[in-house]
Amino acid sequence: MEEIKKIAKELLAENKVQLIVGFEKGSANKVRPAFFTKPEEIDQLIYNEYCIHNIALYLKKDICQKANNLAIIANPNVVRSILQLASENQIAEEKIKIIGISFEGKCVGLLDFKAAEEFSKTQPKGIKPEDKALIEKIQAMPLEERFNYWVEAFSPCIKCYACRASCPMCYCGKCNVETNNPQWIPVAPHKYGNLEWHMMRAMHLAGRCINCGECNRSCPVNIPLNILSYMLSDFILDEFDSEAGMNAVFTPALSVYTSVDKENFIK
Amino acid sequence: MSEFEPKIVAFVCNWCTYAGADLTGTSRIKYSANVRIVRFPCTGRIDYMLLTKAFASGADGIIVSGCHPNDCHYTSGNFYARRRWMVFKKICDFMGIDTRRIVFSWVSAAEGGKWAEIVNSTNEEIKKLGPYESYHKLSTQDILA
Amino acid sequence: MARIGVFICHCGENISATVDCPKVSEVAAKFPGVVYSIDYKYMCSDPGQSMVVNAIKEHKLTGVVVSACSPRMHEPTFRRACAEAGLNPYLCEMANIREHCSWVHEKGDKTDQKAIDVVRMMVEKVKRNNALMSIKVPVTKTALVIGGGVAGIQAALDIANAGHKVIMVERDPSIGGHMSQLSETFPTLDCSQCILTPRMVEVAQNPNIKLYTYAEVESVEGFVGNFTVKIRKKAKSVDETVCNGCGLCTTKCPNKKIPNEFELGMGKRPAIYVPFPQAVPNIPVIDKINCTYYKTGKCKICEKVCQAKAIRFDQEDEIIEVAVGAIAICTGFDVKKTDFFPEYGYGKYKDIIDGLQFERMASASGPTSGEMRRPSDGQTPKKIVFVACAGSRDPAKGIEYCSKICCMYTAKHAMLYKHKVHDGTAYVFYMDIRAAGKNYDEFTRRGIEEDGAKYIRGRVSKIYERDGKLIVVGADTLMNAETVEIEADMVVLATAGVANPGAEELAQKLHVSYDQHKFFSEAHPKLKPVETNTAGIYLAGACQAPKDIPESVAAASGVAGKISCLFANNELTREPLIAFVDRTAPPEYSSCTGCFLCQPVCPYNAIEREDVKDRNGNLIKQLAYINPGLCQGCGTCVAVCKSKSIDIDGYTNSQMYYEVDALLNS
Amino acid sequence: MEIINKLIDKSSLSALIERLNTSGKQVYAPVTKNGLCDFAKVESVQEIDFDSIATIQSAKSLVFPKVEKLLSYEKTYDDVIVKEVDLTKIPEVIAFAGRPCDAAGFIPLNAIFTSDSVDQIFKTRLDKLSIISISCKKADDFCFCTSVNGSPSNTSGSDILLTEISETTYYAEIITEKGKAILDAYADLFKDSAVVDKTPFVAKIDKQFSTEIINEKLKTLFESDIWDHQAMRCVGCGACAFVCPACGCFDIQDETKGKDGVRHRCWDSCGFKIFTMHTSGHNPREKQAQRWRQRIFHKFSYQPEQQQEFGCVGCGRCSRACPSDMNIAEHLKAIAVK
Repeated sequence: MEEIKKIAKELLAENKVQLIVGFEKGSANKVRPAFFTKPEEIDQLIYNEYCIHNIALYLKKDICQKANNLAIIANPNVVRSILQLASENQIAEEKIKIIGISFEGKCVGLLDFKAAEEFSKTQPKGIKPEDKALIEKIQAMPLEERFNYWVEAFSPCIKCYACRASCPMCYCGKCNVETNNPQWIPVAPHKYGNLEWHMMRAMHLAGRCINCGECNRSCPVNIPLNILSYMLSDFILDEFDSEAGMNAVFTPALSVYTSVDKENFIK
Repeated sequence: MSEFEPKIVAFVCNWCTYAGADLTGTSRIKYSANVRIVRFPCTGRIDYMLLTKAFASGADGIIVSGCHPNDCHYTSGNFYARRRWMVFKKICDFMGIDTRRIVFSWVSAAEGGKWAEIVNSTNEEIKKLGPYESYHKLSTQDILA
Repeated sequence: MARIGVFICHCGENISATVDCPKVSEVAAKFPGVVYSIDYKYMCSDPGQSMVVNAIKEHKLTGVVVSACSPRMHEPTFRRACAEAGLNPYLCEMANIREHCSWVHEKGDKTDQKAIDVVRMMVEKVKRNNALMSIKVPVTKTALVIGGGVAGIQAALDIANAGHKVIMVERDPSIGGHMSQLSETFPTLDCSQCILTPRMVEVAQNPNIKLYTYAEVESVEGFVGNFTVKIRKKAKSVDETVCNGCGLCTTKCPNKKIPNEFELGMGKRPAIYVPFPQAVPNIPVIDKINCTYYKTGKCKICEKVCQAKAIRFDQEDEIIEVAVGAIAICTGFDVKKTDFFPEYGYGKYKDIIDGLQFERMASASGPTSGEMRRPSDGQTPKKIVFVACAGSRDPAKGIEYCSKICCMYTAKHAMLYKHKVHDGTAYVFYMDIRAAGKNYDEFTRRGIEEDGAKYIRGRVSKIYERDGKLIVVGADTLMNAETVEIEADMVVLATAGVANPGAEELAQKLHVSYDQHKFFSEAHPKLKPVETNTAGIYLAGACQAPKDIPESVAAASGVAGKISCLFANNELTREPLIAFVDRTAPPEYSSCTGCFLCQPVCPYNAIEREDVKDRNGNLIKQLAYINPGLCQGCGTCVAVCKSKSIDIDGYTNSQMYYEVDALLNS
Repeated sequence: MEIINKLIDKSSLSALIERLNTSGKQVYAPVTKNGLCDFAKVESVQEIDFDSIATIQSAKSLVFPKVEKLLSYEKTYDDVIVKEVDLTKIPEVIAFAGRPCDAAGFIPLNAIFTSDSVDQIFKTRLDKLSIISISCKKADDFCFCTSVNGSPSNTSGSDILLTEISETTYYAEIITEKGKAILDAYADLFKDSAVVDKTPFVAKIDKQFSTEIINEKLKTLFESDIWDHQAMRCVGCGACAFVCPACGCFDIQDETKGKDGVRHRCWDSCGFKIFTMHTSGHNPREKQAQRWRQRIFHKFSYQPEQQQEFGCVGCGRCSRACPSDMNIAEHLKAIAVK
């Protein structure tokens, strides 16, 4: 904690960055993302086990886009997001300083992309046992039951798009659901519109999701959205040996192929 | 009541399967009339969202077909498509969408006979499965009275 | 509002015997947007086409659906008819009710219904067709030939003789390539240099060919018909315009102990040198790394002796920019060196040489003046072993492919040896004899039957030295895999042909694809063997895969033919069915996010990065830009684009969506 | 109408719910499922969660559902046949056991839908809705009703307000004619009562600012940098608007299946970038800060000016739902002292 503050303060004091993205105390017992531009503000900076928001999200928002250089307090999820964003041409290494923090909360200092890659590989994966259990439970259901499970699971969805808004990988200026000629995805939050929306989103994150679980955390109606991506990430790792968020130069699984990809399902 | 006649949509590439289906015609090989063919330049162009759209539009079964590996007119479109289908099939399975109703195949411009077989076997399979009511119902319940 | 005309063809009875055409026409007339619908016996006939033309004019049609045979058959016909009537040809679609309907289904309601559905789907599609203009691209009628081996020479001469300009770039100081190193050539045993050097001279003298030797391609930009190429002309330290090729400098150079690359290390050369006597151009270059002056600042003997005053120690590399319309890649191949093989001593035995070295040894102009003398002591080898497939067809350690030329040249080597050392014995270890080619099998048979080469079918497991002899241990698989041990004086390994070092780098500069062995990839293995996936860039010779001389020359002439066809037009006309990225007003400029995940999926490298800048030149956004000169219209990028920022004319998202949507309406 | 004071035993609620159901009315009440408390259709009192401070979503979906059919149509060869929604099919609904802030929320919502032209579908739904609320015994850090003219036992908006005054008894205020109709129908379940001071029985919520001050401050703050500052961490989702009882913005979507089509009304949010996006690509509210400013101005300046209602009831749902902890009360307080 003190180390993080020290690094952050120095970066601002020595004018190495204009902005630091981190956390501060929030309302009630919450923490919240916060932005620091002066060394004296760093006293407000906190980092604890509740700081799970994937603040890499803000790298694509106005505040960070305006800054010429910035630093970010980065747990492994944030680091992986940054690497993935970099691989998708969304963030330049020279603009960003990464203050790395392990899942246990240990500060590992400033990371360049190379060090971030190493760090990312040493850190455990985000999938929680209960998520795995839920995936297996769903996979064990008969077809019709699985379908009904998801239709029901999505039925509280109000299409507030908090899942999209808080996902660092959902940086499209114009989301597919906003494309209206043709209107691929029904906008209405009825059962069909919800199913198509969440399926489309899972497909768009396939091979790119770094499994931070932010979609699930942000969802005001607690839909287990994260397991869609988790399941696909697992599959893609198994089938294609491809994993997002590990390298700053990376082509996601669906933009490459190998001549030996499985085709036992093709007649 | 008359026998259930499935509605099958085939998404095919222009260079192999569409030409293969042309050959089926010139060879006068008969197959089920339940299939409707949609022509694309390449399997690489086929958007997975069109597949769910087809189900929503009343299809009971879908055939997606293109050039065999290494035969792609554009060299690699079918390879990207193959991966996309794998992932799409996985997510469909997981979400309870009936992937028995989606048949992927490679049919070359020389395989007129194979095209007829693919259509006929798909037709038989879908007849056994019956109409895809759960998806049709889901996709129309908020639109049709 | 759409005003669509539907034209149902009976195709004589081909369609009407099975499909109730009048009924289809009647139903189609009631589709929303259809203002005219008619059926007719032969739509493709003159009167049929006139019906289309007249209906377009009379009913002010905005789109046409011809429901007849396959569009692969008559789409051009009806598009022309539309154009004749003043309707954009791309506002015409065909509904296939013959090959996909009447010919494959029984007569009945189901078949009629299918025909109706297919027409409806195409009506919905054509409503959303865009009027398109075919794409015209100007053509610069100059070709760039990269590599001056036999393939490059052939391609350059053929293109030049067709009346087009050619720029040839060769990395070495002379053109000629590997063929100039060869002694004799199979299956005729004529002298390689005798047939090659006249062609080299022809290149130098052809007024249409501009030759840059000791030069490399630095960068390539642009697209078919319009490439801009930067060439790095390496400093020769000799003024080519002044040098008369007298060669005095090369004889006076005090530093003569440099291993000669042309002789594959078996001979020596001075620091200022021409690679071989028949070099084209006959201009020496100074090897800066070994030159005494460049190393110590003292010497300059060459400068003193040069009467033409051609030595330029201060010469620097020069970058030349040229505009070309087509590029032929003829960069050739390399062979694996003997130090690749641990079981054969990692190159530590001097008397184990590779095939190319043997060529030099057998060459009259070579280091031994064509006499068989082994490198270690200059003795004539009395027993010689040739090992075929040294590295080739060896997925475990070497290379899985067959290097193709080794069977033939090994037979040739055995014969050449026997012609020169009459009392010697030549053994050949081989896996299979692959001699498929005109007069090839006859040639190898001659080697065995007339010249007495001893062929042993089996592989060599080990070679080691004992008492000044090379012990070759192998198995004879035709003799129950008995172990064979031969005490040889010299061993020649037919090492695998591999891609040229630098091939990968060149491929990246040219944006052409290459295989896992770094050989350049052809656009289609059967139907486009000399094209690459990048329009306007072609392949000839062994840069594509190991090839012999006739194959390389044939491919080179093929390339020249392709390029001449391209240059026969002042501009290229292309189907406008290509992909494009959307554009909107600032501040978005486009819905494209610049993630460039579309870039790797494009088989044609048609997707470029476009910088959107403000008035002060600051970068606002990076967008994908699809080069219309390169896009071939596969549409893979369209399906990959998450924000639906890419669309493709002819198969737009809207067209395909509503075509599928129309399914339900029956 | 003058408020009628009654008592009702807790034990009678069961009968009330059952009898409301049998009379053909649909009863919606807070129900906790999978750890999530929201309004759901109930048939017995056991299903109801009386303990939650507030449901995740407000009760507004009872009159303004997240998606609703406005009309349907059929395309013919050269015409479109429009079919209006049958208003007589809209059911009678009871919103039961919601909070006073839920009830209060219908007032600004009603203003949006009926102040100039009257939205018949909305009006019919609201007319057929009766609201039986329960005063709040507890509040959390996000509640701020007292700062926006409400209170934990506020009667406005409710037809009947229940306040728990003992282990066994609710004090029932019958506020409107609709409330009286319920009382009359189930008079046997109610007992007479004197006026009861509710204060000791409800939560204490400190007043942090006043709507008047906010309204006054906003007059000078349009160009202020406070919006940039406050909206910095806003992620731009619509969670706040969608859980808000007073947010009434909607999007119109036509959906078709072949020749049949339907016009849907779905919730929309001024927090979305696309909300004001023009076809040209120009966006008058380009930055998230401008969208956040719009949200506050609409609720505390435009709506009071045009419809004489503040668009906020202090339920705190937006703050609870926000993925980045945008706390509206905290931000309003900052505006009040600016």
